[in-house]
Amino acid sequence: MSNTNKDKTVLIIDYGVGNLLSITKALDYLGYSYGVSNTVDDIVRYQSYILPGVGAFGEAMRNINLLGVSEALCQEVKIQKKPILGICLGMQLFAKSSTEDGHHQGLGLIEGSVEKINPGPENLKVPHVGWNEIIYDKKNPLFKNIDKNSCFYYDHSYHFICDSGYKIASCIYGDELTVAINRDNIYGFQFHPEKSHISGLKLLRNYFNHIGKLHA
Amino acid sequence: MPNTRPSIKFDEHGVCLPCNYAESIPSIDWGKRKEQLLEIVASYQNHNKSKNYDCLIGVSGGKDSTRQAMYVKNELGLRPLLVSCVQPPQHQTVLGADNLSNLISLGFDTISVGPSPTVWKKLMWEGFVKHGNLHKSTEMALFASVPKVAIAYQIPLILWGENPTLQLGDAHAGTTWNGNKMSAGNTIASGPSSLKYDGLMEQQLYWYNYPDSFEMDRANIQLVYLGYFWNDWSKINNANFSIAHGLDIRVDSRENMGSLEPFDSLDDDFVQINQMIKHMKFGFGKVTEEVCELIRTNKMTRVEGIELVKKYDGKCSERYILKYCKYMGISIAEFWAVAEKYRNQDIWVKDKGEYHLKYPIT
Amino acid sequence: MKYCSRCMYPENHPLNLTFNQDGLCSGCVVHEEKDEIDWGEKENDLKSLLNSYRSKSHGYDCIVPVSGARDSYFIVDQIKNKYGMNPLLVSYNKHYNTDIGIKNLAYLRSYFDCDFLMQTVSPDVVKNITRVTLRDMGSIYWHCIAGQTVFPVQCAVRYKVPLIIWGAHQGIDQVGMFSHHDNVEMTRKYRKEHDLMGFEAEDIVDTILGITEKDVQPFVYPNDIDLEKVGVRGIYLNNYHRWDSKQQHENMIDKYSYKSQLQTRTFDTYNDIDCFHYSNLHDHIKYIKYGYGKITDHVSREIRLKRLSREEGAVLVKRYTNKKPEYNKLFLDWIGIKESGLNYLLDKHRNPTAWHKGCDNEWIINDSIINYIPDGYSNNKNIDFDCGFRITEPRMKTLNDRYTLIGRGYEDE
Amino acid sequence: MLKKRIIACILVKNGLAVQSIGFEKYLPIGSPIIVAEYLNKWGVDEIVYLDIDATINGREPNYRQVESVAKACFVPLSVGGGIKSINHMRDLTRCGADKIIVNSSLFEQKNLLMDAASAFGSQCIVAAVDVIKSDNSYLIKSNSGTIDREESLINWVLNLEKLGAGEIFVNCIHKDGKKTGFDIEILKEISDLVNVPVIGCGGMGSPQHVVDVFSGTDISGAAIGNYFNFIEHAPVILKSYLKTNNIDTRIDTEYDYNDHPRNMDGAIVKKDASALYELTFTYHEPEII
Repeated sequence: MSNTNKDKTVLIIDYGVGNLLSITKALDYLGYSYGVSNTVDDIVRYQSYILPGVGAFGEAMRNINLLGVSEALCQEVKIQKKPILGICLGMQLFAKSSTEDGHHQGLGLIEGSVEKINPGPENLKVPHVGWNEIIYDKKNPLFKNIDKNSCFYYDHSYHFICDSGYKIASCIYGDELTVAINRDNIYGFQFHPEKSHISGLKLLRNYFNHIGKLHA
Repeated sequence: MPNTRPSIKFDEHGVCLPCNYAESIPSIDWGKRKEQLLEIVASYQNHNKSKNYDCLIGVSGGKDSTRQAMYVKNELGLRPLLVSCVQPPQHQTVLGADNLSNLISLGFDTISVGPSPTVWKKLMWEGFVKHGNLHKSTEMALFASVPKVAIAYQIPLILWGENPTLQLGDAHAGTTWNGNKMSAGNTIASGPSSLKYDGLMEQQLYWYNYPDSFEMDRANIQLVYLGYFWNDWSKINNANFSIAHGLDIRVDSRENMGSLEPFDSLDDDFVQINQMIKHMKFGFGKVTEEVCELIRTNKMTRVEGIELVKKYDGKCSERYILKYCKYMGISIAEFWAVAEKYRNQDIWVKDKGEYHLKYPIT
Repeated sequence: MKYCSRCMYPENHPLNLTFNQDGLCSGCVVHEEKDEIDWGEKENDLKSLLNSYRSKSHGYDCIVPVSGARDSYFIVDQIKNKYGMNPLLVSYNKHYNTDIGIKNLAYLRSYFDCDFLMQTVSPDVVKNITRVTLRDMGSIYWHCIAGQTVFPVQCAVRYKVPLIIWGAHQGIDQVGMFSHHDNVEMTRKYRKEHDLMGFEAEDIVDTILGITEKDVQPFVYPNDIDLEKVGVRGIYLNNYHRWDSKQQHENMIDKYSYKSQLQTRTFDTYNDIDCFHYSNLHDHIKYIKYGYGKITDHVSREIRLKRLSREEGAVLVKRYTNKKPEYNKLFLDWIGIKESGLNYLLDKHRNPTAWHKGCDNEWIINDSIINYIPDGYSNNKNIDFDCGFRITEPRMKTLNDRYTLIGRGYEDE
Repeated sequence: MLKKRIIACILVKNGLAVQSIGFEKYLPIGSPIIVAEYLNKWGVDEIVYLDIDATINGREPNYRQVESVAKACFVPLSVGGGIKSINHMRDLTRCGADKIIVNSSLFEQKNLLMDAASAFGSQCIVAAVDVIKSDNSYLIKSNSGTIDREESLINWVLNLEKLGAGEIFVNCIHKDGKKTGFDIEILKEISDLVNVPVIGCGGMGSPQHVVDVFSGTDISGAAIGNYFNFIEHAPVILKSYLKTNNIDTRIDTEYDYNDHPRNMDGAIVKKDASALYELTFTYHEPEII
């Protein structure tokens, strides 16, 4: 990654958890340039972020705190209003707290908490693994050209509980789960758009078009 | 040109349409016409679903199609797909194959369409027996195969060379560039069913059935006659151009060919026979047509023309007839029995065992 | 190098091989099915499949790709005469046509009496593409294979004839990629990986040699939507018929005067005689790349069909593998490349599984099946193991020794 | 609604994608990367890459190949074969594996599954078990069918769930490559037993077999190996057949075979002449994302 034009590109925050290759190759496919880093310098320099994540909440927050980047990241996002996209665990980290394996503090970017999926009376299998249809507001530009029956890929045991004002999409798995959130410049997807084939790539394209317009 | 030519029209002064057209040529603004042509070409590109070809050209590899293809590629800057309806191997001539090969080597992608040999032969026989025309079915395939391919490839624009009306006096096609009335021409309009063939199924006639106008419209097919836009389109110009680009021509006498020039219908040795039968039917043949064009373009006097017509018109070497008989599997006697049925007794008289025209041109 | 314990194939076969515990290659294992399958039952499967594609009123029942060799006569004879289908015959003009191939094709059209379509791509474009494929894959044959495998599919889409009928699936016949029971069909995936060496038409657009997207369109596979809308399927006859190319060709010689011809680098006088280079330069290139040639394919085939012993096969491999290819000059003149240039380009594609460099920078073959010929066989000049491939009387005494792009192909008596 | 998953298996032996028949006969398909590229294009829901001779040859996973395969797929990729440690798993994750499949090493290292689940989360760990039916009882084998295991199948599977497996992948050796359909009996028993998703593998020979297994059991995904190599668009044609049989799978491709007539086996047959003719006047340009 060259040092030029970094402000035009997105920074993938590498905090030692998860499969960065899935994200980078999706961005390669769509033709976006990106950086991968975990330093405060880079966080300040880049103009938008992707917070990926697969794994356990506790370990993820521990890694982020060890890297000492959470403060800088929250600063850039909250004050500078730089767009950030959290994917799967990355989205859950936006919450204030999680009950996964005990109790953990999150980044607190969005009021909410992360709790285990309730198997309910149907005795649903947990984790929620596989392709599930998505319910969203047709007018939301993020879902442009995405059919209403489109499916996205999920792989999670915990889910995000927040004010319905932040919810932009949900899916039915026993209860209605919040699977996409947005507050100002903060976006989160519980599913993996980078693993959701055509619909996922379209969604990422829409996301970049959207933030591109908002921050032009 | 005599009034026996089917669908010819003369004006109040007794001058035929092609002669009138020939006289009007000097006053045409050719630059403007070329612009018009490019506009037409451009206007069909939004219906064109091909990722590489701009248009189709029906070719045989002969003098006209060679020049046409080169004009479209080099002068218009287009990338055409050539479509060549080829005779079955037994019917095809070596010259025809070589010339198509030569044309392709000048830098063109080509689709050769070869309809079933047996059906081809059977239809040709029906045409000969029922209409005294060996090429009725052949022409159907020649003209139908190009729009068939155009529809299949979703390439709407077909560029033909000459408007048959302007060059030959056929009034159907009109006097514009627009060739969409082509199927109304007398041979093709009737379709293969007019041959009243026996024992052939519809599915064997795929390449003979000209698409109907409904289908042509749905596919947005547009036929354009390049001759309308082109000031130096003529047989002799085309021949000189093409010979200079590798065209191989007949080595045979005028007497044998029934033709003044050795560069026509190189892909088909039975054309000479057809011209001979035409001569028997209407009293004029290939040479009459050739001298007419020369006279119109002031390259020959009427007197010289008449001399040539008397000498060569309707002539055909026994060799070609033999070849045809062999192809058809008939004897020479059988051939003449059919051919003589088409001699128009109103215009021919038999004298000392030989036929003469009652009213030769003077 | 590991070799199959029955046929002559080495483990670096470009279509890949697996070996079982007995050292038998997957090609031989799958070949054994030929003697176990109830072919009558298979034929019934084929008949019911063909019946479901018959046109009721108009149009073609199927597309059959043809050339002037390679079982074309046999396939058309089966489909048209035995099963009564109405096929549209289609052919990609490979440019390197021999006289005998042009004639075989012309007579095929005449004998079998079907409608026929041929695509000829502009020689300028074909030459330019071949420059790229020589450089990038060491192949003079990419355009032929790409054209042969795509023009029928394009025709299926364009003329809305969903069924394409091919002869033998090379993956089954050579290396046992599939069982005959898999009834494997044509896929774009197989074409890309095995026919096109991983390079699709879109991949050979080249700014240095000036190949545009438009140039490569004749080689581009129809898109998935078009394939689906029409429902294009390509089936292989060798899944339904006990495939024996030699016997099939001999039937065609007897029935329809199919013409055979002696070849330089193999004893097979039937296959690929329509091309000046397939069994010459193209085969020599295969040797340069993998250390073995067509002769190994043909010997392996005949061993599996029990017409040759392994030892006899090895002698034949030795006899033909290093024969100098003929007609190279035709190709070099056609494309405008010097012999030194050709060798330079080809050396880039020598496969390290087959070749290494010696101390004088010369190429040395790592191993060859020839090294394993038992004593007493290799020197026995009296043994002639040609398997009885026949050479027919040519229609004409002299054959044209130049490429024929388009030829009449018919000879008046 | 959560969709049933159609999972494609790429079995890799000696770096080569192969067909497997009964865990003993292997036929060479070709490059796993090209297989993955097309499975992805053909809209499978998940790709399982199993290196079947890594363990028996004492090899580590082929990281470079996994990375190339991962680059070809935009659906989840699960990787198994030769994985013996958390480090192997971490390296595979870095190479683009979304989920890790463990099997043989679980018999030797009793803590491996638990450690893996806590390091990567249960959702990332798939426990696979190779089952063979013999005299009406089900036995476990490991190391690509070369070692017989003593453990009772039911206890073993319950144990896998307890130790943190996020999914259980059941491969039936006696069905492998047989084209006679899935072993519905054992797949039903296992999926009724555990509360994590179960994937059934082995025996797919026609689209109807997938209908049968989803109708007869509660498994979450059907894993298919050989069959997807046989015909063009195989997964799409399968999914459209499932749809007509009211089994809900994700269909995301621009082509779906929904308006094609089919024969008794679920294979597509020719459309009627007028439908084909109408296509003459239509045009379909694939969407560019």
